[in-house]
Amino acid sequence: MKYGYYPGCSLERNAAAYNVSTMAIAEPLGIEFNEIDDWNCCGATEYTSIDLLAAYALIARNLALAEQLPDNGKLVAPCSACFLNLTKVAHQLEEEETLADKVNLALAEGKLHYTPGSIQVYHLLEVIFNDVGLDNLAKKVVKPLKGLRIAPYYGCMIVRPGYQRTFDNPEHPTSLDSIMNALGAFVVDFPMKANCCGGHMTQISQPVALEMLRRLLKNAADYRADIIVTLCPMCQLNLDAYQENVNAYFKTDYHIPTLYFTQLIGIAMGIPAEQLGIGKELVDARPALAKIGIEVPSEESVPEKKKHPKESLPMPTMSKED
Amino acid sequence: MSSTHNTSPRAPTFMDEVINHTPGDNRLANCIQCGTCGGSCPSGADMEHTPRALFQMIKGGFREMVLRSNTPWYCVSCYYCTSRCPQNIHITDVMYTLKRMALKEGYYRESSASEAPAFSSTFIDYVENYGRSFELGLATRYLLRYNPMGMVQMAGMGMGMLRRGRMDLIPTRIKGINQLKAILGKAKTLGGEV
Amino acid sequence: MIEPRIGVYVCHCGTNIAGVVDVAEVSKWASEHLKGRGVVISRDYKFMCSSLGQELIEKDIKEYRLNRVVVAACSPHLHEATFRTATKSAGLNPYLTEMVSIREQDSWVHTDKIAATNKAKAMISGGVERVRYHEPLEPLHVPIHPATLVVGGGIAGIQAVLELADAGQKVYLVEREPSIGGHMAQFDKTFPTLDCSACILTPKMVSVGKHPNVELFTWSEVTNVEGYVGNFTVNIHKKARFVKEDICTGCSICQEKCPKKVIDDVFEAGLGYRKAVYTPFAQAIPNYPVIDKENCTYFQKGTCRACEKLCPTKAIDFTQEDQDISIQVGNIILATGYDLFDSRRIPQYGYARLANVFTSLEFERLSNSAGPTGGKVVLRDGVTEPKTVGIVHCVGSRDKNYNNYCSAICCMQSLKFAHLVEERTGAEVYNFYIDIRTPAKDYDEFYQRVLEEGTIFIRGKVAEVTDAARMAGEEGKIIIQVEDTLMGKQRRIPVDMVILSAGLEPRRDAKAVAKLFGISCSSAGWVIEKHPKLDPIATMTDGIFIAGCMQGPKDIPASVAQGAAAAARVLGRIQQKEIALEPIRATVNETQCSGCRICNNMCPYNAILFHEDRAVSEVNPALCQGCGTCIAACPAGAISGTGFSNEQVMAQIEGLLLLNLEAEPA
Amino acid sequence: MEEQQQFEPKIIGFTCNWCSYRAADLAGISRTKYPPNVRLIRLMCSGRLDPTFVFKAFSSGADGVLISGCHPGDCHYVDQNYKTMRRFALMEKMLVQMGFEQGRIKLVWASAGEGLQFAEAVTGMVETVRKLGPLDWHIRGQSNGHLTKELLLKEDVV
Repeated sequence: MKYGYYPGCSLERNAAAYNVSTMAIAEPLGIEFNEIDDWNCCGATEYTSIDLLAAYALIARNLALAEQLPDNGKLVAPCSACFLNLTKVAHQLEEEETLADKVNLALAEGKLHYTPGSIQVYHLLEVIFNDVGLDNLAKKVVKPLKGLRIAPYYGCMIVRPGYQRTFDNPEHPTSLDSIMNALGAFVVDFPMKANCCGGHMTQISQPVALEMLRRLLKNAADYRADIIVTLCPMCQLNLDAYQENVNAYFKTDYHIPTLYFTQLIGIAMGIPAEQLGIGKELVDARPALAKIGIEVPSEESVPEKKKHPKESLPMPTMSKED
Repeated sequence: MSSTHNTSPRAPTFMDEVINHTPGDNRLANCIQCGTCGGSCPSGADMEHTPRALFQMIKGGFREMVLRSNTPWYCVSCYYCTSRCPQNIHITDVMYTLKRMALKEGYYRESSASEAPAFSSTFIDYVENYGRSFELGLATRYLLRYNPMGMVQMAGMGMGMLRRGRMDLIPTRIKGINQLKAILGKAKTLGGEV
Repeated sequence: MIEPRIGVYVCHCGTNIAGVVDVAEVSKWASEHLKGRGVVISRDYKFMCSSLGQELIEKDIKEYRLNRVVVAACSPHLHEATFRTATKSAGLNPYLTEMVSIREQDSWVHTDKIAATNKAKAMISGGVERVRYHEPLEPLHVPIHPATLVVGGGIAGIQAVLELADAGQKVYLVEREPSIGGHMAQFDKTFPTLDCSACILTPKMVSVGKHPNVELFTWSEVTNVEGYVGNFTVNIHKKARFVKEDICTGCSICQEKCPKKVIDDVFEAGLGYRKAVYTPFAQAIPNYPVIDKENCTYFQKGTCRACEKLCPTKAIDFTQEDQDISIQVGNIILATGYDLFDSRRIPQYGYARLANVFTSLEFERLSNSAGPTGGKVVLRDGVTEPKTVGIVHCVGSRDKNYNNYCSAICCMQSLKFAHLVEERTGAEVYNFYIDIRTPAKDYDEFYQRVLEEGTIFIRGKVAEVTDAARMAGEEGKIIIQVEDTLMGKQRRIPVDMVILSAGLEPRRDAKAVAKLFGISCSSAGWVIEKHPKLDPIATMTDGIFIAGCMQGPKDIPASVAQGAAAAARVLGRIQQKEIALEPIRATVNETQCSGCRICNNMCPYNAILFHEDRAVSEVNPALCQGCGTCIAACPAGAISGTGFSNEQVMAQIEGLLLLNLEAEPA
Repeated sequence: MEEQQQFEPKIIGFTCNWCSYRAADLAGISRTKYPPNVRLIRLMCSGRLDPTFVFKAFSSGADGVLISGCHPGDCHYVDQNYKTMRRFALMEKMLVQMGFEQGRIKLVWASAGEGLQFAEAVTGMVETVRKLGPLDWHIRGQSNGHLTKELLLKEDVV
């Protein structure tokens, strides 16, 4: 499986752990990444707030460069914000001729051109869930994450709003859940799995941002999660680096490590922790990871299934989904 | 714009303007004021006006009231409103449009989120000069410039990040920075209407 | 061909046509440019379909000795009959009239007045050329079989059945479930009067059950329909009940003794249990049970037979087999009802994830004195009474992500729920709505009453229902997050129970059913009426009528009215004993027929027979439906079709393209 | 080029009585707009469409012919529209061989509920034929039915 690869700025430094772990698992999973040469920042959520066409041109430069790659138009971004920006612009340029023309006018200044419709943008999660597949993943597991209670955290932008495709339910996604199940972990039914981490709100209004993080941490704690697993540098940064600020601000005492899903896949595949950038997180993940292999008492592992009294009424199941 | 709105013969209203500056068929005219957006918004509780209220003001042509509001700046682009809206209005994109308009017309300065644009521009300064961003160095530079107290609060975290090699002090610069500058320069001359 | 003397009549339809098409100009143009084509007189008039308009035509026919009439107005599907009658009463054969639809096909769909006016001219020119080749015809009269088939035993179907049966006519009623009663039988109270649903429905069910003129087929489905208005042949597939209907006394011992308990997804809406041998509810009609093969231990494992052993009258018969019964009817009334929107499709509302989120139908059973809790309004644990309840409106309705339409009944239903909760538990009740819609007799008065009872109304479409507690007071509760749009503030309301007022949807198999009966439904799946306002209970297929929710979401009074209306229409038909059909049929000109037999297997009705002796084909007019496929197929051009002859179509083509004129209209 | 844009094609449309004609009615009732270039002829069934009708339309000056009926499987006369489908394939092939461009003849299925879809199909076809330009049957006649550049470039053609 060959893909064009757009790491994005975060993966260069603060989310380097995400990058190394992705690279570490790619090869054994039969994924070949071809990094866009001299890619530039996607503009995050900031550029569009200032100048629309500049923002779109900024992103389109990456698409134009990706178009030159020999990867049949499949471009992968591990960062949800980058993924959203790329897929959104790719989609809207295809949808609106006038917009595409203007953007190409700008690109021409740099001797570049993007053919609308030539690039499909994928998030890393989508690639591992759909292209690698759970079965192949399970085959590679040598160290099942038995005993770990994991809160799968999708955040936004990857499942919403689904510009080129919707690959998972925007309200109740399950792909990451099933990946973690495949690794042998116990996945808690994390209600806030698709809520927002606050994004750049930390820079705009600390109280607002910290409250949004507190909700997530509280919810994860309520479900007694050992680890929050993420697939976005921004989510990881906020939950990990700002956890202390949350505790300070709200007089709480959360210590929930936040890891990238690629790191946990790596561990399950038996790749040494240091090769997965574990240890770079501010909230130390080692105590939690130490639980791997410890048998969890069964009633512990299924706290949601309380014995119903005999008067109780039947409970509908999600399965009947059409 | 696939919106039938701007085909009408009458003089363009504030709403037409917002619609014409937003890519895609944003369907703003179809709002039924149900409040799904305001209810779904993770930062909705802190907004001066809920998105729904803002849309009604837009329809009413209350330009200043809208562009002074902190609402667009408190949008975290989580797209809950957009994917839940029963009228399929592209609310998040409309928020971006309102930010751009507020900046252009200087109203943001009166908004209680007046620092937000400063953050955005600090951010894009880097992007335009290096082709890459580095949110942490950025955060520090931004905080030093606009919010030294915040810097103090952040110090502990900053050290932690530095120690773990997760924080740059200078961003990497892309090779094609001049090419990028040329592209962005041109783009800025092409005007806001899409 | 006798010299055509044609009258052209251009309708203004108020401003509907005149607002876009210059009718005066069109009529003037027709009299000038089509004079050479036989147009003797051309007029425009405000409402051609009005009695004055019709008299105008009749007067002209006599005065100007017209022998052809062209009316440029609305769609022939609306007023062809009207103008044919007018022509007839002036002593002219009604089939010498031609309608040109310059409203539906011109003024209503175009904005450019000049282009629209020119198009109207071309269309009239086409009509004039066509009408020249019209020939006087006599309608075909087919006898109406007096029996009627009603499909669906809900309140709409029941009403239709009783109207027909009480009028002394034979009715067959086919119901898919083991008992008639439909959704109404699941309810406890009905809005706005709050009278007990069972009390008003069961008497009707009983009279259906014992009516001498009604033949009831439950646990059955229609699998095939052939023929046409007046004479349909219908095949009914009757699933084996494994209970001898003639012996069973309905003592229900079998149900008590059956060891196999199953969740009842149909009548109890998944909130209660039934046995493998069951009648859906106590007052079921017919009251003898069915054995559901998929769940019966004997059918699955080959042992048990408890019911058989314990049945006092030995009515259980495991050897029973499905039957196919063929019946003859003259008319069919469809009343197959609706399905409830599946709330699982909106995960953020928590249904099937959060135990105490209920659907409206679940709550109907919960509040029903004959339901699983005996009418006690309690949480999913079966014992705890809720202290606060949130009722969510518009679940799956008025939402482009699910269904665009308003489901019409949810507002009143939610108000009813609010009242019932208040009455049964004294709990604090919240209603979350976008708009309160109470537009019928005594409906808004009921809203007033619920307001007085203290229900809290919050205007806002609920954003999400979650158990993720955020602050004190939310722990252990379900939180409804919503914007109170009248305050412009985001609110989180912690409650014990949530009721989702789920919308109404067409039956999952609506399209298949429509196809089976040769009618069409909208892309959503609601059946399309003959006319949305003037003929809501008829369909485009003659002899097939509709009633109740299958035509669109509606409440009980409206469903009853439609059932009765459909029955009245059918009774009228039966009384006339026969019906006049369009005389559109194909005929073979034997002298031209080469006997190639190409046409023979073109006909879906096997109406074309081949005479070996004379080596020619012949069309049986009784079987022919007039589609004209054989005409198009005949290489010798030996087959001609009344009403749509080659001459007529060819002439219309020339007319539409104004070949009949020297010059194009200015 | 400009003249091309000003060219208003004439299109003859054949509909069946049960689905597509009622789709046209519905388009009217719901005031769905489409260009006035199409003039409809009602048949009882699209199966009634005699191929000679199509040739007649072209030879009488139509620039395009639209054929519409019930969706396959929904035919009011059981399955006659399948015959239409086959006939259409033949006609199209034949016309192309005669030098007609693709798109001058179009088959559209429209149920009685699809007023919007019908209007969109008409709009689409008008645009296609507008781009193709006039049919100019008589000119084709001169060139044995085959359209040549020279002929198209003639003043009197465009």
